[in-house]
Amino acid sequence: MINILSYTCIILGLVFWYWGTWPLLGRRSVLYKLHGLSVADTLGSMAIVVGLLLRIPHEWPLLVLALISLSIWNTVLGYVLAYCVTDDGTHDVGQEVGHGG
Amino acid sequence: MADSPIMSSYAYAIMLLLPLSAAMVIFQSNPYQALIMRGILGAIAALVYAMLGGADVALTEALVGTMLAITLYVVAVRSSLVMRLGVLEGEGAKNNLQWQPMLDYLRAMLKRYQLRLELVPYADDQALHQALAAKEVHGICLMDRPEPNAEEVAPHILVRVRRLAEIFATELPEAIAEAKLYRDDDLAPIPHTPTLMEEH
Amino acid sequence: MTLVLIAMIGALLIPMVEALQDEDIWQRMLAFASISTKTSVIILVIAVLQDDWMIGVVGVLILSVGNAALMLLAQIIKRVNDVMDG
Amino acid sequence: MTGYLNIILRLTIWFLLTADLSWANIVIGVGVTILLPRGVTNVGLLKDWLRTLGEVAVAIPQAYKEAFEIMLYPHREETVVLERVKPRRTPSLIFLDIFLITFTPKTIVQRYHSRGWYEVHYIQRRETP
Repeated sequence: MINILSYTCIILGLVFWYWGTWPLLGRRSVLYKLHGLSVADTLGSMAIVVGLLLRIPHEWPLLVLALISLSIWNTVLGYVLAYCVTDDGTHDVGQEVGHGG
Repeated sequence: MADSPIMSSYAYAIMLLLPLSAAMVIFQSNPYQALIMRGILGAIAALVYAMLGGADVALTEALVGTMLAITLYVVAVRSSLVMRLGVLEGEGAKNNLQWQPMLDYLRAMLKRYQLRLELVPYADDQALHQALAAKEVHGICLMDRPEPNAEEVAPHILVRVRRLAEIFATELPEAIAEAKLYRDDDLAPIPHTPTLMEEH
Repeated sequence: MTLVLIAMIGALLIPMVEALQDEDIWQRMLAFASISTKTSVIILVIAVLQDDWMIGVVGVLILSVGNAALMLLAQIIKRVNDVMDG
Repeated sequence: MTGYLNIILRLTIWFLLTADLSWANIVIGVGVTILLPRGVTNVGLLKDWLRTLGEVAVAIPQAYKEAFEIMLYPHREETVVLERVKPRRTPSLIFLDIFLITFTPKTIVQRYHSRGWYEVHYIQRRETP
Protein backbone atom coordinates (compact mmCIF):
# COMPACT_ATOMS: atom_id res chain seq x y z
CA MET A 1 0.00 0.00 0.00
CA ILE A 2 2.72 2.41 1.09
CA ASN A 3 4.78 1.26 -1.86
CA ILE A 4 2.03 2.11 -4.34
CA LEU A 5 1.54 5.51 -2.74
CA SER A 6 5.26 6.21 -2.87
CA TYR A 7 5.48 5.20 -6.53
CA THR A 8 2.48 7.43 -7.29
CA CYS A 9 4.22 10.40 -5.70
CA ILE A 10 7.49 9.75 -7.53
CA ILE A 11 5.79 9.30 -10.89
CA LEU A 12 3.71 12.44 -10.32
CA GLY A 13 6.95 14.26 -9.61
CA LEU A 14 8.50 12.87 -12.77
CA VAL A 15 5.51 14.03 -14.83
CA PHE A 16 5.89 17.49 -13.31
CA TRP A 17 9.61 17.42 -14.11
CA TYR A 18 9.08 16.60 -17.75
CA TRP A 19 6.14 18.97 -18.19
CA GLY A 20 7.90 21.90 -16.54
CA THR A 21 11.29 21.36 -18.11
CA TRP A 22 10.03 20.83 -21.66
CA PRO A 23 9.20 24.55 -22.26
CA LEU A 24 12.89 25.35 -21.68
CA LEU A 25 13.58 24.23 -25.24
CA GLY A 26 11.04 26.62 -26.73
CA ARG A 27 11.43 30.25 -27.58
CA ARG A 28 9.32 31.84 -24.87
CA SER A 29 10.42 34.61 -22.52
CA VAL A 30 12.54 33.80 -19.49
CA LEU A 31 9.68 34.63 -17.12
CA TYR A 32 7.33 32.21 -18.84
CA LYS A 33 9.92 29.47 -18.50
CA LEU A 34 10.35 30.38 -14.84
CA HIS A 35 6.70 29.54 -14.25
CA GLY A 36 7.30 26.12 -15.78
CA LEU A 37 10.43 25.63 -13.71
CA SER A 38 8.62 26.49 -10.51
CA VAL A 39 6.21 23.68 -11.35
CA ALA A 40 9.01 21.26 -12.21
CA ASP A 41 11.78 22.01 -9.81
CA THR A 42 9.83 23.01 -6.72
CA LEU A 43 6.60 21.03 -6.84
CA GLY A 44 7.93 18.08 -8.81
CA SER A 45 11.00 17.65 -6.66
CA MET A 46 8.90 18.01 -3.53
CA ALA A 47 6.63 15.24 -4.77
CA ILE A 48 9.63 13.01 -5.43
CA VAL A 49 11.09 13.66 -1.99
CA VAL A 50 7.72 12.91 -0.39
CA GLY A 51 7.70 9.65 -2.32
CA LEU A 52 11.14 8.82 -0.94
CA LEU A 53 9.97 9.80 2.53
CA LEU A 54 7.18 7.23 2.31
CA ARG A 55 9.69 4.53 1.43
CA ILE A 56 12.14 5.21 4.26
CA PRO A 57 10.20 6.86 7.07
CA HIS A 58 12.99 6.36 9.60
CA GLU A 59 15.14 9.01 7.88
CA TRP A 60 12.46 11.68 8.14
CA PRO A 61 14.55 14.52 9.66
CA LEU A 62 16.88 14.82 6.70
CA LEU A 63 14.14 14.45 4.14
CA VAL A 64 12.01 17.09 5.85
CA LEU A 65 15.02 19.39 5.77
CA ALA A 66 15.37 18.58 2.07
CA LEU A 67 11.71 19.51 1.53
CA ILE A 68 12.06 22.82 3.36
CA SER A 69 15.27 23.81 1.62
CA LEU A 70 13.87 22.78 -1.77
CA SER A 71 10.83 24.98 -1.41
CA ILE A 72 12.60 27.99 0.06
CA TRP A 73 15.67 27.98 -2.17
CA ASN A 74 13.83 27.41 -5.40
CA THR A 75 11.25 30.06 -4.63
CA VAL A 76 13.84 32.64 -3.65
CA LEU A 77 15.89 31.73 -6.69
CA GLY A 78 12.85 32.25 -8.90
CA TYR A 79 12.35 35.69 -7.38
CA VAL A 80 16.02 36.62 -7.80
CA LEU A 81 16.10 35.46 -11.41
CA ALA A 82 12.87 37.32 -12.21
CA TYR A 83 14.29 40.43 -10.54
CA CYS A 84 17.51 40.19 -12.51
CA VAL A 85 15.86 39.58 -15.86
CA THR A 86 13.55 42.58 -15.75
CA ASP A 87 14.99 46.10 -15.93
CA ASP A 88 14.28 48.88 -13.52
CA GLY A 89 12.56 50.87 -16.24
CA THR A 90 9.03 50.84 -17.44
CA HIS A 91 7.30 47.81 -18.86
CA ASP A 92 5.34 47.89 -22.06
CA VAL A 93 3.56 44.68 -21.14
CA GLY A 94 -0.08 45.33 -20.34
CA GLN A 95 0.21 47.03 -17.02
CA GLU A 96 -2.75 47.36 -14.77
CA VAL A 97 -3.37 48.03 -11.14
CA GLY A 98 -5.01 45.30 -9.12
CA HIS A 99 -5.85 45.04 -5.49
CA GLY A 100 -3.83 42.56 -3.51
CA GLY A 101 -5.88 40.25 -1.37
CA MET B 1 27.59 -1.70 -7.85
CA ALA B 2 29.48 -2.85 -10.91
CA ASP B 3 28.51 -6.42 -10.11
CA SER B 4 24.97 -6.12 -11.40
CA PRO B 5 24.48 -5.09 -15.03
CA ILE B 6 21.19 -3.25 -14.47
CA MET B 7 22.71 -1.00 -11.82
CA SER B 8 25.62 -0.07 -14.01
CA SER B 9 23.43 0.91 -16.95
CA TYR B 10 22.32 4.18 -15.37
CA ALA B 11 25.77 4.68 -13.90
CA TYR B 12 27.26 4.77 -17.38
CA ALA B 13 24.51 7.14 -18.54
CA ILE B 14 25.33 9.57 -15.76
CA MET B 15 29.05 9.28 -16.29
CA LEU B 16 28.63 10.14 -19.96
CA LEU B 17 27.17 13.48 -18.92
CA LEU B 18 30.50 14.49 -17.35
CA PRO B 19 32.60 14.71 -20.55
CA LEU B 20 29.65 16.37 -22.29
CA SER B 21 29.48 19.18 -19.77
CA ALA B 22 33.28 19.47 -19.67
CA ALA B 23 33.28 19.93 -23.44
CA MET B 24 30.64 22.60 -23.02
CA VAL B 25 32.97 24.52 -20.72
CA ILE B 26 35.92 24.22 -23.08
CA PHE B 27 34.15 25.38 -26.23
CA GLN B 28 32.68 28.46 -24.61
CA SER B 29 34.40 31.72 -25.42
CA ASN B 30 32.40 34.20 -23.38
CA PRO B 31 33.79 34.12 -19.82
CA TYR B 32 30.44 34.56 -18.07
CA GLN B 33 28.76 31.85 -20.08
CA ALA B 34 31.75 29.62 -19.38
CA LEU B 35 31.21 30.23 -15.67
CA ILE B 36 27.63 29.04 -15.98
CA MET B 37 28.89 25.95 -17.76
CA ARG B 38 31.40 25.46 -14.97
CA GLY B 39 28.52 25.45 -12.53
CA ILE B 40 26.73 22.80 -14.56
CA LEU B 41 29.93 20.76 -14.70
CA GLY B 42 30.29 21.06 -10.92
CA ALA B 43 26.72 19.90 -10.30
CA ILE B 44 27.15 16.88 -12.56
CA ALA B 45 30.55 16.04 -11.13
CA ALA B 46 29.08 16.08 -7.62
CA LEU B 47 26.37 13.73 -8.86
CA VAL B 48 28.91 11.31 -10.35
CA TYR B 49 31.10 11.33 -7.25
CA ALA B 50 28.12 10.74 -4.95
CA MET B 51 26.89 7.93 -7.17
CA LEU B 52 30.24 6.18 -7.11
CA GLY B 53 30.29 6.35 -3.32
CA GLY B 54 32.65 9.25 -2.68
CA ALA B 55 30.42 11.28 -0.42
CA ASP B 56 33.22 13.48 0.88
CA VAL B 57 34.55 14.21 -2.60
CA ALA B 58 31.06 15.13 -3.76
CA LEU B 59 30.56 17.52 -0.88
CA THR B 60 33.94 19.14 -1.53
CA GLU B 61 33.16 19.47 -5.22
CA ALA B 62 29.83 21.13 -4.52
CA LEU B 63 31.04 23.53 -1.87
CA VAL B 64 34.58 24.39 -2.96
CA GLY B 65 34.67 23.40 -6.61
CA THR B 66 31.39 24.98 -7.54
CA MET B 67 30.45 27.60 -4.99
CA LEU B 68 33.79 29.05 -3.99
CA ALA B 69 35.42 28.68 -7.41
CA ILE B 70 32.54 30.40 -9.19
CA THR B 71 32.51 33.22 -6.67
CA LEU B 72 36.24 33.83 -6.98
CA TYR B 73 36.22 33.52 -10.77
CA VAL B 74 33.32 35.94 -11.06
CA VAL B 75 35.24 38.51 -9.05
CA ALA B 76 38.38 37.92 -11.10
CA VAL B 77 36.65 38.09 -14.48
CA ARG B 78 34.65 41.13 -13.54
CA SER B 79 37.68 43.10 -12.41
CA SER B 80 40.10 42.04 -15.14
CA LEU B 81 38.20 41.90 -18.42
CA VAL B 82 37.55 45.62 -18.61
CA MET B 83 39.07 48.55 -20.43
CA ARG B 84 38.96 51.75 -18.42
CA LEU B 85 38.83 54.77 -20.67
CA GLY B 86 39.37 58.21 -19.19
CA VAL B 87 37.05 60.84 -20.65
CA LEU B 88 36.33 64.47 -20.04
CA GLU B 89 33.36 65.11 -17.87
CA GLY B 90 30.81 67.80 -18.55
CA GLU B 91 28.62 68.54 -21.50
CA GLY B 92 31.36 70.18 -23.56
CA ALA B 93 32.93 66.89 -24.58
CA LYS B 94 29.75 64.93 -25.05
CA ASN B 95 27.67 67.46 -26.92
CA ASN B 96 29.11 66.75 -30.32
CA LEU B 97 27.94 64.43 -33.00
CA GLN B 98 30.84 62.01 -32.89
CA TRP B 99 30.54 61.09 -29.21
CA GLN B 100 27.77 58.49 -29.20
CA PRO B 101 28.74 56.73 -32.46
CA MET B 102 32.31 56.49 -31.26
CA LEU B 103 31.27 54.93 -27.94
CA ASP B 104 28.98 52.47 -29.70
CA TYR B 105 31.72 51.50 -32.11
CA LEU B 106 34.25 51.06 -29.30
CA ARG B 107 31.82 48.94 -27.24
CA ALA B 108 31.04 46.69 -30.21
CA MET B 109 34.72 46.35 -31.06
CA LEU B 110 35.79 45.52 -27.51
CA LYS B 111 32.90 43.13 -27.11
CA ARG B 112 34.41 40.94 -29.81
CA TYR B 113 37.42 40.55 -27.52
CA GLN B 114 35.17 39.88 -24.47
CA LEU B 115 36.13 43.19 -22.94
CA ARG B 116 33.75 45.77 -21.60
CA LEU B 117 34.24 49.49 -21.66
CA GLU B 118 34.15 51.50 -18.49
CA LEU B 119 34.21 55.28 -18.69
CA VAL B 120 36.05 57.20 -16.00
CA PRO B 121 35.31 60.92 -16.03
CA TYR B 122 38.03 63.47 -15.30
CA ALA B 123 37.87 67.23 -14.98
CA ASP B 124 40.29 68.42 -17.66
CA ASP B 125 43.02 67.33 -20.07
CA GLN B 126 45.71 67.60 -17.49
CA ALA B 127 43.96 65.28 -15.07
CA LEU B 128 43.48 62.86 -17.94
CA HIS B 129 47.18 62.77 -18.70
CA GLN B 130 48.08 62.38 -15.07
CA ALA B 131 45.67 59.47 -14.74
CA LEU B 132 47.20 57.78 -17.77
CA ALA B 133 50.73 58.29 -16.47
CA ALA B 134 49.72 57.00 -13.03
CA LYS B 135 48.19 53.89 -14.70
CA GLU B 136 44.77 54.59 -13.29
CA VAL B 137 43.19 54.02 -16.70
CA HIS B 138 44.14 51.97 -19.75
CA GLY B 139 43.49 54.76 -22.19
CA ILE B 140 42.23 58.29 -22.43
CA CYS B 141 40.01 59.95 -24.98
CA LEU B 142 40.90 63.53 -25.85
CA MET B 143 38.67 65.89 -27.76
CA ASP B 144 40.94 68.12 -29.85
CA ARG B 145 39.39 71.09 -31.56
CA PRO B 146 41.22 72.39 -34.60
CA GLU B 147 40.05 75.92 -33.84
CA PRO B 148 38.73 77.20 -30.53
CA ASN B 149 35.17 77.70 -31.75
CA ALA B 150 34.96 74.89 -34.27
CA GLU B 151 31.94 72.60 -34.26
CA GLU B 152 34.01 69.66 -35.45
CA VAL B 153 36.18 67.78 -33.01
CA ALA B 154 38.65 65.02 -33.66
CA PRO B 155 38.48 62.31 -30.98
CA HIS B 156 41.93 61.17 -30.10
CA ILE B 157 42.59 58.07 -28.05
CA LEU B 158 45.84 57.42 -26.23
CA VAL B 159 46.30 53.84 -25.08
CA ARG B 160 48.81 52.61 -22.54
CA VAL B 161 48.56 48.87 -23.31
CA ARG B 162 50.39 47.66 -26.41
CA ARG B 163 47.89 44.94 -27.31
CA LEU B 164 44.99 47.37 -27.10
CA ALA B 165 46.92 49.77 -29.33
CA GLU B 166 47.39 47.02 -31.92
CA ILE B 167 43.68 46.23 -31.87
CA PHE B 168 42.80 49.89 -32.20
CA ALA B 169 45.30 50.43 -35.00
CA THR B 170 43.88 47.63 -37.11
CA GLU B 171 40.16 47.90 -36.36
CA LEU B 172 39.39 51.50 -35.58
CA PRO B 173 38.80 53.65 -38.68
CA GLU B 174 40.43 57.05 -38.68
CA ALA B 175 37.08 58.64 -39.38
CA ILE B 176 35.80 57.63 -35.97
CA ALA B 177 38.81 58.25 -33.81
CA GLU B 178 42.55 58.32 -34.03
CA ALA B 179 44.38 55.96 -31.70
CA LYS B 180 47.99 56.05 -30.60
CA LEU B 181 50.17 54.13 -28.18
CA TYR B 182 51.24 56.13 -25.19
CA ARG B 183 54.72 55.61 -23.82
CA ASP B 184 56.26 57.17 -20.77
CA ASP B 185 59.23 58.58 -22.67
CA ASP B 186 56.88 60.32 -25.08
CA LEU B 187 56.48 63.80 -23.86
CA ALA B 188 52.80 63.96 -24.53
CA PRO B 189 51.45 67.44 -25.13
CA ILE B 190 50.43 68.29 -21.62
CA PRO B 191 48.70 71.66 -21.49
CA HIS B 192 50.74 73.83 -19.20
CA THR B 193 49.13 75.76 -16.46
CA PRO B 194 50.96 79.03 -17.29
CA THR B 195 49.03 79.33 -20.55
CA LEU B 196 45.84 79.00 -18.62
CA MET B 197 47.04 81.72 -16.25
CA GLU B 198 47.72 84.05 -19.13
CA GLU B 199 44.20 83.80 -20.41
CA HIS B 200 42.74 85.15 -17.23
CA MET C 1 13.20 2.13 -9.24
CA THR C 2 16.03 1.95 -11.76
CA LEU C 3 13.55 2.90 -14.47
CA VAL C 4 12.59 5.94 -12.41
CA LEU C 5 16.26 6.89 -12.21
CA ILE C 6 16.74 6.52 -15.96
CA ALA C 7 13.68 8.71 -16.54
CA MET C 8 15.21 11.30 -14.23
CA ILE C 9 18.45 11.26 -16.20
CA GLY C 10 16.35 11.82 -19.32
CA ALA C 11 14.77 14.86 -17.68
CA LEU C 12 18.27 16.06 -16.77
CA LEU C 13 19.22 15.96 -20.44
CA ILE C 14 16.62 18.58 -21.40
CA PRO C 15 18.27 21.55 -19.64
CA MET C 16 21.68 20.31 -20.85
CA VAL C 17 20.49 20.54 -24.45
CA GLU C 18 18.99 23.93 -23.69
CA ALA C 19 22.32 25.13 -22.27
CA LEU C 20 24.05 23.87 -25.41
CA GLN C 21 21.76 25.45 -27.98
CA ASP C 22 20.64 28.77 -26.54
CA GLU C 23 23.02 31.70 -26.68
CA ASP C 24 21.15 33.99 -24.29
CA ILE C 25 22.82 34.13 -20.90
CA TRP C 26 19.58 34.18 -18.88
CA GLN C 27 18.21 31.12 -20.58
CA ARG C 28 21.44 29.39 -19.65
CA MET C 29 21.07 30.53 -16.06
CA LEU C 30 17.63 28.94 -16.04
CA ALA C 31 19.13 25.72 -17.35
CA PHE C 32 21.82 25.86 -14.65
CA ALA C 33 19.22 26.37 -11.91
CA SER C 34 17.21 23.45 -13.22
CA ILE C 35 20.26 21.18 -13.45
CA SER C 36 21.49 21.95 -9.95
CA THR C 37 18.12 21.11 -8.41
CA LYS C 38 17.72 17.99 -10.49
CA THR C 39 21.17 16.61 -9.69
CA SER C 40 20.66 16.95 -5.96
CA VAL C 41 17.28 15.20 -6.13
CA ILE C 42 18.90 12.46 -8.21
CA ILE C 43 21.57 12.12 -5.51
CA LEU C 44 18.80 11.62 -2.94
CA VAL C 45 17.14 8.95 -5.10
CA ILE C 46 20.46 7.16 -5.58
CA ALA C 47 21.01 7.24 -1.83
CA VAL C 48 17.67 5.51 -1.28
CA LEU C 49 18.36 3.06 -4.08
CA GLN C 50 21.80 2.03 -2.83
CA ASP C 51 20.65 2.27 0.79
CA ASP C 52 23.73 4.33 1.62
CA TRP C 53 22.62 7.14 3.85
CA MET C 54 25.96 8.94 3.77
CA ILE C 55 25.17 9.90 0.18
CA GLY C 56 21.77 11.13 1.30
CA VAL C 57 23.30 13.52 3.81
CA VAL C 58 25.54 14.89 1.08
CA GLY C 59 22.53 15.35 -1.20
CA VAL C 60 20.64 17.29 1.45
CA LEU C 61 23.67 19.46 2.17
CA ILE C 62 24.21 20.25 -1.51
CA LEU C 63 20.53 21.03 -1.82
CA SER C 64 20.53 23.39 1.12
CA VAL C 65 23.69 25.36 0.38
CA GLY C 66 24.27 24.84 -3.32
CA ASN C 67 22.08 27.59 -4.71
CA ALA C 68 23.92 30.48 -3.09
CA ALA C 69 26.54 30.69 -5.84
CA LEU C 70 23.76 30.78 -8.40
CA MET C 71 22.18 33.85 -6.84
CA LEU C 72 25.52 35.65 -6.61
CA LEU C 73 26.24 34.86 -10.24
CA ALA C 74 22.80 36.18 -11.26
CA GLN C 75 23.31 39.46 -9.44
CA ILE C 76 26.78 40.01 -10.91
CA ILE C 77 25.66 39.19 -14.46
CA LYS C 78 22.87 41.70 -14.04
CA ARG C 79 25.32 44.39 -12.93
CA VAL C 80 27.68 43.65 -15.81
CA ASN C 81 24.85 43.77 -18.34
CA ASP C 82 23.71 47.11 -16.93
CA VAL C 83 27.19 48.56 -17.30
CA MET C 84 27.51 47.21 -20.85
CA ASP C 85 24.17 48.60 -21.99
CA GLY C 86 24.20 51.98 -20.35
CA MET D 1 8.71 37.72 18.70
CA THR D 2 10.80 37.42 15.57
CA GLY D 3 13.86 36.86 17.73
CA TYR D 4 12.28 33.73 19.16
CA LEU D 5 11.20 32.62 15.69
CA ASN D 6 14.77 33.08 14.50
CA ILE D 7 16.09 30.85 17.28
CA ILE D 8 13.38 28.26 16.68
CA LEU D 9 14.19 28.20 12.94
CA ARG D 10 17.88 27.64 13.62
CA LEU D 11 17.22 24.93 16.18
CA THR D 12 14.86 23.19 13.75
CA ILE D 13 17.50 23.17 11.01
CA TRP D 14 20.12 21.92 13.49
CA PHE D 15 18.03 19.03 14.78
CA LEU D 16 16.77 18.05 11.34
CA LEU D 17 20.34 18.03 10.05
CA THR D 18 21.86 16.06 12.91
CA ALA D 19 18.83 13.90 13.82
CA ASP D 20 20.28 13.35 17.24
CA LEU D 21 18.47 14.13 20.47
CA SER D 22 21.24 13.35 22.94
CA TRP D 23 22.01 15.89 25.66
CA ALA D 24 25.37 16.86 24.18
CA ASN D 25 23.81 17.59 20.83
CA ILE D 26 21.03 19.68 22.35
CA VAL D 27 23.56 21.74 24.30
CA ILE D 28 25.71 22.28 21.20
CA GLY D 29 22.67 23.26 19.12
CA VAL D 30 21.34 25.76 21.67
CA GLY D 31 24.81 27.22 22.13
CA VAL D 32 25.42 27.68 18.44
CA THR D 33 21.94 29.12 17.97
CA ILE D 34 22.41 31.76 20.62
CA LEU D 35 25.99 32.58 19.66
CA LEU D 36 25.27 33.13 15.97
CA PRO D 37 24.86 36.84 15.21
CA ARG D 38 21.37 38.19 14.80
CA GLY D 39 20.35 41.14 12.71
CA VAL D 40 18.13 43.93 13.90
CA THR D 41 14.74 42.38 14.41
CA ASN D 42 11.50 44.26 14.09
CA VAL D 43 8.70 43.11 16.28
CA GLY D 44 5.68 42.22 14.20
CA LEU D 45 2.22 41.43 15.41
CA LEU D 46 1.69 37.89 16.57
CA LYS D 47 -1.65 37.77 14.77
CA ASP D 48 -0.05 38.70 11.42
CA TRP D 49 2.59 36.05 11.90
CA LEU D 50 0.09 33.33 12.69
CA ARG D 51 -2.08 34.27 9.75
CA THR D 52 0.85 34.28 7.32
CA LEU D 53 2.12 30.95 8.61
CA GLY D 54 -1.38 29.59 8.12
CA GLU D 55 -1.34 30.90 4.58
CA VAL D 56 1.93 29.04 4.00
CA ALA D 57 0.22 25.81 5.04
CA VAL D 58 -2.67 26.55 2.68
CA ALA D 59 -0.32 27.53 -0.13
CA ILE D 60 1.12 24.04 -0.67
CA PRO D 61 -2.10 22.31 -1.83
CA GLN D 62 -3.05 25.45 -3.72
CA ALA D 63 0.29 25.35 -5.54
CA TYR D 64 -0.38 21.77 -6.62
CA LYS D 65 -3.89 22.73 -7.71
CA GLU D 66 -2.55 25.56 -9.85
CA ALA D 67 0.10 23.26 -11.27
CA PHE D 68 -2.61 20.86 -12.44
CA GLU D 69 -4.60 23.76 -13.87
CA ILE D 70 -1.76 25.02 -16.00
CA MET D 71 -0.95 21.47 -17.06
CA LEU D 72 -4.49 20.72 -18.20
CA TYR D 73 -5.33 24.07 -19.77
CA PRO D 74 -2.41 25.83 -21.44
CA HIS D 75 -1.89 29.36 -20.15
CA ARG D 76 -0.27 31.42 -22.84
CA GLU D 77 -0.84 35.05 -21.89
CA GLU D 78 1.61 36.94 -19.70
CA THR D 79 0.74 40.10 -17.81
CA VAL D 80 2.36 42.24 -15.16
CA VAL D 81 0.15 43.48 -12.36
CA LEU D 82 1.00 45.89 -9.55
CA GLU D 83 -0.31 44.77 -6.17
CA ARG D 84 -0.40 46.71 -2.96
CA VAL D 85 1.42 45.45 0.10
CA LYS D 86 -0.74 45.04 3.16
CA PRO D 87 -0.13 47.75 5.75
CA ARG D 88 2.14 47.34 8.79
CA ARG D 89 4.43 44.74 7.28
CA THR D 90 7.86 44.08 8.79
CA PRO D 91 10.64 42.97 6.43
CA SER D 92 10.40 39.33 7.43
CA LEU D 93 6.64 39.35 6.83
CA ILE D 94 7.25 40.93 3.41
CA PHE D 95 9.71 38.15 2.69
CA LEU D 96 7.05 35.59 3.60
CA ASP D 97 4.53 37.37 1.36
CA ILE D 98 6.93 37.32 -1.59
CA PHE D 99 7.64 33.67 -0.86
CA LEU D 100 3.93 32.87 -0.89
CA ILE D 101 3.27 34.66 -4.17
CA THR D 102 6.28 33.19 -5.92
CA PHE D 103 5.67 29.70 -4.58
CA THR D 104 2.42 29.28 -6.52
CA PRO D 105 3.27 28.48 -10.14
CA LYS D 106 0.99 31.02 -11.82
CA THR D 107 2.53 34.07 -10.15
CA ILE D 108 6.07 35.35 -9.68
CA VAL D 109 7.04 38.54 -7.88
CA GLN D 110 9.38 40.44 -10.16
CA ARG D 111 10.25 43.39 -8.02
CA TYR D 112 9.38 44.93 -4.70
CA HIS D 113 9.01 48.70 -4.68
CA SER D 114 9.84 50.26 -1.37
CA ARG D 115 6.74 52.46 -1.51
CA GLY D 116 4.55 49.44 -0.94
CA TRP D 117 3.93 47.74 -4.29
CA TYR D 118 4.79 44.35 -5.66
CA GLU D 119 5.21 43.81 -9.36
CA VAL D 120 3.65 40.41 -9.99
CA HIS D 121 4.05 38.49 -13.23
CA TYR D 122 1.00 36.39 -14.07
CA ILE D 123 0.28 33.79 -16.70
CA GLN D 124 -3.35 33.45 -17.76
CA ARG D 125 -5.43 31.32 -20.05
CA ARG D 126 -6.48 34.20 -22.26
CA GLU D 127 -6.01 37.90 -22.31
CA THR D 128 -8.25 39.78 -19.93
CA PRO D 129 -10.54 42.18 -21.81
